[in-house]
Amino acid sequence: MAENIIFYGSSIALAAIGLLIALTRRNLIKIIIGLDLMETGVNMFLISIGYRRGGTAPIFDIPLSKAVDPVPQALVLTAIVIGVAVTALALTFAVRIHEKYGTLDISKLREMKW
Amino acid sequence: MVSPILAIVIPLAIAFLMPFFSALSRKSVKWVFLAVIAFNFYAAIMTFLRVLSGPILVVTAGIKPPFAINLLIGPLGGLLFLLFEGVAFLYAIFLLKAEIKEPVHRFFMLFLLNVAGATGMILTGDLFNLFVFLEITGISAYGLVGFKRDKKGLEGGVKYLILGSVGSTLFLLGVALLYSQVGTLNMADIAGRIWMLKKPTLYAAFIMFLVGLGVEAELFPMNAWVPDAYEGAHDTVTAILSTVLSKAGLYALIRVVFTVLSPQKAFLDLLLWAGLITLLLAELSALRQKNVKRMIAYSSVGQMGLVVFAFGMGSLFALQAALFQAVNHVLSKGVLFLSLAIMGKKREGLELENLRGIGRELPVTGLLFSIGALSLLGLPFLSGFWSKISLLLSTADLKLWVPLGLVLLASIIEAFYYLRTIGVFYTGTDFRFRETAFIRLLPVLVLVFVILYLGFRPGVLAPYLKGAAKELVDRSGYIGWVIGGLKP
Amino acid sequence: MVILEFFLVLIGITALGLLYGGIARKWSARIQRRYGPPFYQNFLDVFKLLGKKNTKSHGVMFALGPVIAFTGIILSLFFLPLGNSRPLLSFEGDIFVLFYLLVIAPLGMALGAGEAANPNATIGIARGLTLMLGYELIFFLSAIAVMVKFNTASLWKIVEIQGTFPKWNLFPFFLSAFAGLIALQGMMGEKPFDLIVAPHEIASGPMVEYNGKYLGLLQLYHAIAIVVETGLFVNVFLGGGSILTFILKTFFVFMLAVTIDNIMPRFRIGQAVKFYWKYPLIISLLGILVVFIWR
Amino acid sequence: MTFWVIASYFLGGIVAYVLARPSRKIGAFVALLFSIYPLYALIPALDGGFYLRFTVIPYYLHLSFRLTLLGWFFALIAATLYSLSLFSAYSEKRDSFFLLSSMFSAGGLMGVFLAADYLTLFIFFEIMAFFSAFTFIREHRRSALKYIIYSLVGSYAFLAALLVINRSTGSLEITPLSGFGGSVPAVMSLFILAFWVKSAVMPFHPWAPSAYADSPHSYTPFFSGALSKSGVYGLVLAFFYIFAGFFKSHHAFGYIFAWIGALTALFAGIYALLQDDAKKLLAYSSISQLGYVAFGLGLGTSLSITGSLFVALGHAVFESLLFFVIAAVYIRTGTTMLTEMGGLIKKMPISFIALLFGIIAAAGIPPTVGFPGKWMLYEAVLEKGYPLLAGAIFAASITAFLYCYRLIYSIFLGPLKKEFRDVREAPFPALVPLLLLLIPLLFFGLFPGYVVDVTDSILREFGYLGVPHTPAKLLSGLGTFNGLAVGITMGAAFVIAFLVHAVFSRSRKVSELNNYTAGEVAEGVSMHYVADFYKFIERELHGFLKLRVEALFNWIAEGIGGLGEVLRRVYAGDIQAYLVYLILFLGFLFTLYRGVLRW
Repeated sequence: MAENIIFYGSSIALAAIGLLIALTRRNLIKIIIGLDLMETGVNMFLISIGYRRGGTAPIFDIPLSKAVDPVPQALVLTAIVIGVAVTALALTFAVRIHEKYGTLDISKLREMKW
Repeated sequence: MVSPILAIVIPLAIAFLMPFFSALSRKSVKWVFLAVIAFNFYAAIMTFLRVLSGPILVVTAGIKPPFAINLLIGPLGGLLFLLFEGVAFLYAIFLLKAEIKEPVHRFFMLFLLNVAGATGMILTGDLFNLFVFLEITGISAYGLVGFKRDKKGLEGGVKYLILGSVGSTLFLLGVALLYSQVGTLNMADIAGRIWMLKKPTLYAAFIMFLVGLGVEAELFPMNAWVPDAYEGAHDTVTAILSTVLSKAGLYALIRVVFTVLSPQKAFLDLLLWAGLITLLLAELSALRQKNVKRMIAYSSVGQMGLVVFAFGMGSLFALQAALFQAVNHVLSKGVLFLSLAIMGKKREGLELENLRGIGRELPVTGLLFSIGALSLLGLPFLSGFWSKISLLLSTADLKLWVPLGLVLLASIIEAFYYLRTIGVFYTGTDFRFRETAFIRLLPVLVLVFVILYLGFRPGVLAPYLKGAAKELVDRSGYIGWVIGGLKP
Repeated sequence: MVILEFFLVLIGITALGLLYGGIARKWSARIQRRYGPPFYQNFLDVFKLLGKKNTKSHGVMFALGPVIAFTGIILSLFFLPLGNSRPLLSFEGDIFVLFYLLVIAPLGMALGAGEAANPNATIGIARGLTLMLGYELIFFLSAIAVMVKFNTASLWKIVEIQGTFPKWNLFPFFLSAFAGLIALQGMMGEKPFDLIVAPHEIASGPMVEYNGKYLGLLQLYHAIAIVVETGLFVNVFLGGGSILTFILKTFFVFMLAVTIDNIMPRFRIGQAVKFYWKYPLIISLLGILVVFIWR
Repeated sequence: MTFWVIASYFLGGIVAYVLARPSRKIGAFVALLFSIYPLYALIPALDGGFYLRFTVIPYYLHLSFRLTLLGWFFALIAATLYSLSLFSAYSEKRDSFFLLSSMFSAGGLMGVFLAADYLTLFIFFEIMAFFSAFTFIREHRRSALKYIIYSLVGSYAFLAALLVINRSTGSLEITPLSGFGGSVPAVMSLFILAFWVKSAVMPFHPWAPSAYADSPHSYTPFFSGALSKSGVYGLVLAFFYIFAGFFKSHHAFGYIFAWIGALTALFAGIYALLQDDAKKLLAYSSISQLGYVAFGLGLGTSLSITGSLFVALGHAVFESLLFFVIAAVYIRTGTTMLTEMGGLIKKMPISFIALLFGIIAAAGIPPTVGFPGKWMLYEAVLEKGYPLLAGAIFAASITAFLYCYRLIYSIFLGPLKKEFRDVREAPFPALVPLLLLLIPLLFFGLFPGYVVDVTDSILREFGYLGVPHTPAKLLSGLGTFNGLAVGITMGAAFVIAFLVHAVFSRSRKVSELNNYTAGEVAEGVSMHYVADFYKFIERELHGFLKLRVEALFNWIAEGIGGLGEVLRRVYAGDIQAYLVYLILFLGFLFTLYRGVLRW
């Protein structure tokens, strides 16, 4: 497992960067990008869990010990699809918000508070 | 005999066929929608009845768990299943006459997705599957909140979306953490191998789950989206968010903490205090709130806090009380939001001053709203009283005197603002009687009937609550159902 | 026989009261270096008033007021032991009963006076009631010192226990007695506490509208009230004795009050109440303290 | 039977509600029928209490009822007053919802008196509080909310006590607590808070004046006369039954409570003087009377407890009589402000007579029902040798004379206002309670012994000795009081006085304005001395009057509201702020578990 630490670290870092973007940028599009990055980071993390040094693709005709863990890969495929859906919806929101508010500045969206 | 899996599959399938139905006949959409929800309700009833004799295991792809995704419906799942589908069915009836912004079929599509997702969340026995359903529920809910496409709706939707997706990402991270050590995603399987987990991983996973699911379960401080989204959303959407969605999130959290991760004292204490702080903060925020819908939204948050607090106590009795409180919350909040929706049609804006005298104008709706509110704040012989009293009894059993005092304080605050609202509803005399259509009142009437019925016979619920609470406490039993010899 | 005795007491005390009043008028006149009316003037006044043909009434309650006042004072009289020779009804009610019975008479007068729409009357009543907050409390506190010491609330027993001259309560309870005397001054409406009547300000207050036989009845009431009020003080502080000594003692207490009346100016109502809540209150509390130390 | 005593009100409430929608008369009549049944069932039930336990709720909780003598005593008072209040309500043309809520509150009250376990007590206490507030929440939201919040604070404190007791003893049945595990003073304080609030003993009284003033005029007699008795009931139960062991062994507690009661009686009396609203005046008077009750309970001798119960009964009779008169006057004049009335004696003589007897009783003058209780309290405090306490309650009773006179003078005496020239006597149904209440008012004053018979049996249940008495005469170690003797003598004296009055020449009746005011009364000049009646007292006491405990409670309430106002800024509306909370919470959790999370 220890050999994967670099993968773990980088994927978590990527997620953190994404979160940081979502926190600091005011533009809705950028926030969406940040969220995407975060998701990608977590997906990378999932992949790296299943990674084995020197492993090959998990196809049935090779011994199982040689293959990487197939489950995370399946999960990530699903997660990516979901991510796409979220991003698409978010972008729709962005478009609509731009129509209504004339801006994408998220700090302007404070009609409702307290 | 209906397989519970159909309650997920059919709404999902029909949801994507909605444009097709719409093209066929625009009017047919809402009837198709109603039919699907009615089917779900039917499935829920059948499942609930079957669960009485023993839990149901549904295996997909013909492979035995833990190697394939399975559904497992125990007493807890059966109870929530029935509750969700029942409430959704009532909402569907309510929606028959509601004004919905075009395109209507998309609204119903999202609604179906939402119901399917929430159903999936409570039925599934697989952690990643749970994530998928969480996302389905979430995405459809974001869409529903923003569906009005006015400023408030969009604002609420986008806030919900951003927090929600961060939350579910964190949840996924938690799932990944667990998987990295246990190598399985089946909840029962993980629960059986929880000893394999190193302590740091266990705690880290708990943190991720708490924060990730806390967004849906409306725990402070992840619940900030709630008032905004509730206020911005369509009335019925608010109702389903407050009743079904929040309970689904709560279910996920509780399931993960109690069954999957084993209820450590540290976790429970955290739940307890998080729930308590959520309760107090929400009630305090609601106190000076002028917008009634937002006020009820805060109250909803507070009630969720109360339920989480009760779960955090962790005793069998407390869990029963918590579940009972959750059931009552569903009933009351359904009544409140639906009757508020009816009132909203008669007046402009849901500010408190605008609703002056509405109870005289809509006497039945006003009465129903009042009963819902009174049940929530624990008037005896309404079901809310029994859940609150049993909750307090279990608090006292554990000698948690300080939390007990705080819960009572919160109850007083809650009583104040609800009674103020009711008082305003009945202020003034010169109002004409203009009651709304019966079909819109029917769902509220049914809910109030249940409240009253449970108020006089709370005992009918007791065995189910007990079974559900036992399911949560008895982890090995749950593992045994899935891994052991339970025949699918 | 008993009824006859009651009648005798009633008539006798009424006459006594009228006599006291007449003597007091004479006494006041002499202090003020006037000649003054004859000592039997009050009898003449009452007979003249009762016999008047042209009496005006303002309504039922106006007419009933003096009647109730007279009733009340007769009632109180019967519950007051006259020295330790005549218990009358004193065994049927103790000092607390008497305190409350004493209120009936002023209340009746106040009710009657209220029906006449004369603000002077009502102001007088308001003052009188306010003054009650002062003197009643003081008198009660000074009496309760005795009651606590003797462990009885029965006026008759108090009279009996203290016995005759040197064993008067006046000496051991001199603080309480002093406070009681100040209270008595207010109770009888003598200066400096004559705010209720205050002829120069509110035209004799509650009595302003009364005339003819009503005024006559009120005069009778006043006559008995003099004896009952002084008699209460005498019974509590000045020991027992025959009915004759009782009369003498009440006379001296009354003359003392009249003398003070003649040499005092009048308080404003606020001052009067405040006064009572200050020095007499402290004195009576000290009196109670003495009892507790003594025990 | 007990079940039906209670259920009759709830059933009747619903039936009356339904029937009153088409016809008010039928609704009120049906409500009356349903409210008379409990009376009918209760009166013969005097001999022998019983215990009834039936499980309405097939859950782990159940309701149980029993009829104790104490409960019977109060339940009878309450049932009577409620039936009477319906007459007045009928005249007032109250609507169906009023019937429903007032019936439910009466049922709740019955439940309180007949409950056999704490939970039942709590449940019915809540019902009573809520539904009594509902009778006026529509017209007077503020005071109703104030009332309900005070009640809830009390009843939740009671709930907490109930939970502690349940936790320690494992039973919810109302029994004396012996060998109790928890801290008795704390539990007892929590326990009595609800009843303290409900009986409006200071410092928990601020809800009462506004609630009494704003509740429907026909409901206030019941509200003040009977609902407040639930507080007295609870206090009696707490002091002499449940916590009797503690109470007997800790004299200081009783002494302090007696002082609280005495000061309540005094201060409330002073506040009552200064009110311009008749109902507020009576509200403070009611608080003052309950101060006497609390005082007697605090003293804790059999004489004082009897006195307290007697005052409670007396208060129920005369205070509700007074409120009924106000209701009757309000029906005709449309106001309860003292400054707006006057001279009504000529128009409403029956009401006047009722009010006259009412104030005589309220001032505690014998031979009315107001006196024997007070007399016993004086004797008791003297027996105990607490002269200062005696002085305090005596001062309180002087204030009673003051406000009583003001009440009757302002409404019925003085010049008649022009706008009331055509006022008639109140309608007959509104007079029914007045006339009926005069009977106990005089009867129990003349024959206090009949009440003491009952209180003696109650005291014996609690292990106290009775008070020696005959039907008319009460005896204490210190003195005697013979109600009948006072009554007969008074009658005789009245005959004498009246004869003196009657023998002499008849008087001529003139207008009340034809008086000694130096000539004509100018048009539009009021000769009614009503506003600032006791201005001098107000002037002398203004420093003291500024100290208001209500300000403290309001400050707390404002503080909680302000806290909410500040805290809800957390929901700032800014999504990035929300994200920051989430991150901070994550960070907090990681720091919380930093010890465990070391890889």
